[in-house]
Amino acid sequence: MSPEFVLGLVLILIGTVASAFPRPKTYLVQLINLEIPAWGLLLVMLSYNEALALLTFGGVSALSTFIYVRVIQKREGT
Amino acid sequence: MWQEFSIGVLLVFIAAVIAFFALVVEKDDLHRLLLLDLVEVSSLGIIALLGTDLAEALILPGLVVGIAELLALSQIYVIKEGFRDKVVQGLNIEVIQADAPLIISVLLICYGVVLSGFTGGGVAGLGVVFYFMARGHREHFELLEMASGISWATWIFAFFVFMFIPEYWMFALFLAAIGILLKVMVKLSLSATIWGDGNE
Amino acid sequence: MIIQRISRIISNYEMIMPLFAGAVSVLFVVAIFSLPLPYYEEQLYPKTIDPASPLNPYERGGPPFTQVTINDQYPENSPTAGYVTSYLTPFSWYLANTTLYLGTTIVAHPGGILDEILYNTRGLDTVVETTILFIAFAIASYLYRKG
Amino acid sequence: MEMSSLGGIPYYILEFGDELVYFSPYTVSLFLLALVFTMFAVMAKPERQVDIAFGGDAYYAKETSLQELRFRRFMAIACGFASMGAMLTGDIFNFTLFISLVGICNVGIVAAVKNRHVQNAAYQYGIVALSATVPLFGAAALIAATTGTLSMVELWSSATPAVPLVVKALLVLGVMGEGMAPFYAAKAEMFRAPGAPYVIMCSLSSLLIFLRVIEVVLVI
Repeated sequence: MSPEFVLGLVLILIGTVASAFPRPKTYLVQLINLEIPAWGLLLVMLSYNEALALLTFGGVSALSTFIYVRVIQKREGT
Repeated sequence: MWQEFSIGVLLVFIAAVIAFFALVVEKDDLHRLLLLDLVEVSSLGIIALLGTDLAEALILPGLVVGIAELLALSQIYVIKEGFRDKVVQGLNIEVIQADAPLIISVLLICYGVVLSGFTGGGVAGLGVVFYFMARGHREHFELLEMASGISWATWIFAFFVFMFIPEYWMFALFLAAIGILLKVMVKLSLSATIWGDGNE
Repeated sequence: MIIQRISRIISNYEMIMPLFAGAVSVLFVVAIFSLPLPYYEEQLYPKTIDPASPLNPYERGGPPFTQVTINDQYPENSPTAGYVTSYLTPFSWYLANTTLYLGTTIVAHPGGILDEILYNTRGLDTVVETTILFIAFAIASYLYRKG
Repeated sequence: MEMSSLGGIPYYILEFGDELVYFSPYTVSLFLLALVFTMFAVMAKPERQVDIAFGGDAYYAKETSLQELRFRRFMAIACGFASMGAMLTGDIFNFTLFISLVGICNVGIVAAVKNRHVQNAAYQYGIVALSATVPLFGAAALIAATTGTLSMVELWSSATPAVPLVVKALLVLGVMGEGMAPFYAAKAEMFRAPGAPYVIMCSLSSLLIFLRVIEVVLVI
């Protein structure tokens, strides 16, 4: 088992706990914590050499952050 | 391979249990929407553990389904809570006000067209997103929808060429690559246009 | 009496999400106890890594325009299966001959193992996937535009 | 290639590369049902809802905008095609993709109504449908990992190892999540909302995917 595989799985687990129950329970904190399991997944993909899936996942998670930030902005108002 | 798979599946299943448990207790609708992204990580993780080329080809549809449904759901949420007419602030970053977006977008689009295929569409689409977010356009909405329809038709046509006249595989390959480039790019820019609403 | 109360809880549509999520998490707990699942060693489309090749993570083919054997489910249904994998556009051919480190970029051009799976042998998957994208964006843009 | 007696012997197998589309007595009858109801959705004229003002003679017909009508008809037709595909396909991953297409179409049919109450129901259903893709795709990937194939025809034959029971349960639960729409449609009093014929498509498609997943689970 390669180190990035183990690290990725651990990050997925930690990140899931962190963003399932964010400490100051605000939308923004949860959104930022979501990046941790995403990093874990990226490392797992890296250990299997799934480069193209990795790149696409990066692009798609950038897009989903756009969508979330828009909804949160609409909700919190200005 | 065997051991890696079983340990990975164990940890990913535990992550899935935690995420779904959080969904059970959660009462707020927007928090639920955010948790959906978390839940999806565990499903992609299970697919990734397969470790073959097939796994990679299955991850791409999984990703696409997730992002598509997320966009539709976020719009339903905005309508249901009555936030339609609320103004979303544009990005007030100094670089974006200048000529930089034009240059960066042109570079990204060129690189994306060279890449072509799925990844190329993503890169070129990011370029368009960047431009639209900085400038805020909405008048080309119909045009975008039409382009997406045409790319979809190209795609289907290429699929039938592959299946029924496989001698022309190279033609079909190029049609498919161009179709998917257009498609991904259009979809990305569509979401950017929706972002820009209320800017003007 | 208790049946009445249960049915009242179930029929409230706010409750279906927690109920469903609860069912899924219970099922995943059951799945954890039924581990380990056996991993079948002879998978379709196996991965091979050749660090010396310029197409590194995705080296599956031979020289362009020769057919290589792909381990797919029904080889007789896709007579051109090996060609797409070994095809390189002229530009990616140039890149592959020039540098060792652009493998992923090269495979993102038309041709390569993923295009093989996505377009040819498992093309129907991608057709359905594109349609899902199409429908979801139709919903979003309809809701966005409706006056 | 030995065939199980459950779904009947296929009349014909259509080949799309690695993915087979097969016509057995069971799948064909479900397919025809989906086809007939899609034809209804194409041809039917939507009803006009009439509200009677209580305590008087007055009544007024609710107008549904043409745009909404066309959109819901489009969604109903797409849903019909998706369920036809889900009935016929012979590949596990392809099947799960068709199921999630049915789910998103149902969300679209429900969400087209402007009423806020209905929108809330559509949102709740959409969340269930999206989270249901986790057991669905997870089950498909686990089937591929444990047996090394995704084709239902291969899974029938005794050459491949048996699919674990938990994985089958995950698949069924995922389909249940995607086919949850009728609960919400009934609860949100959608059947009294304007443009009713299209809502029938929701119930019908979820019934069909339940019937098909039973066959799939018994056969693999």
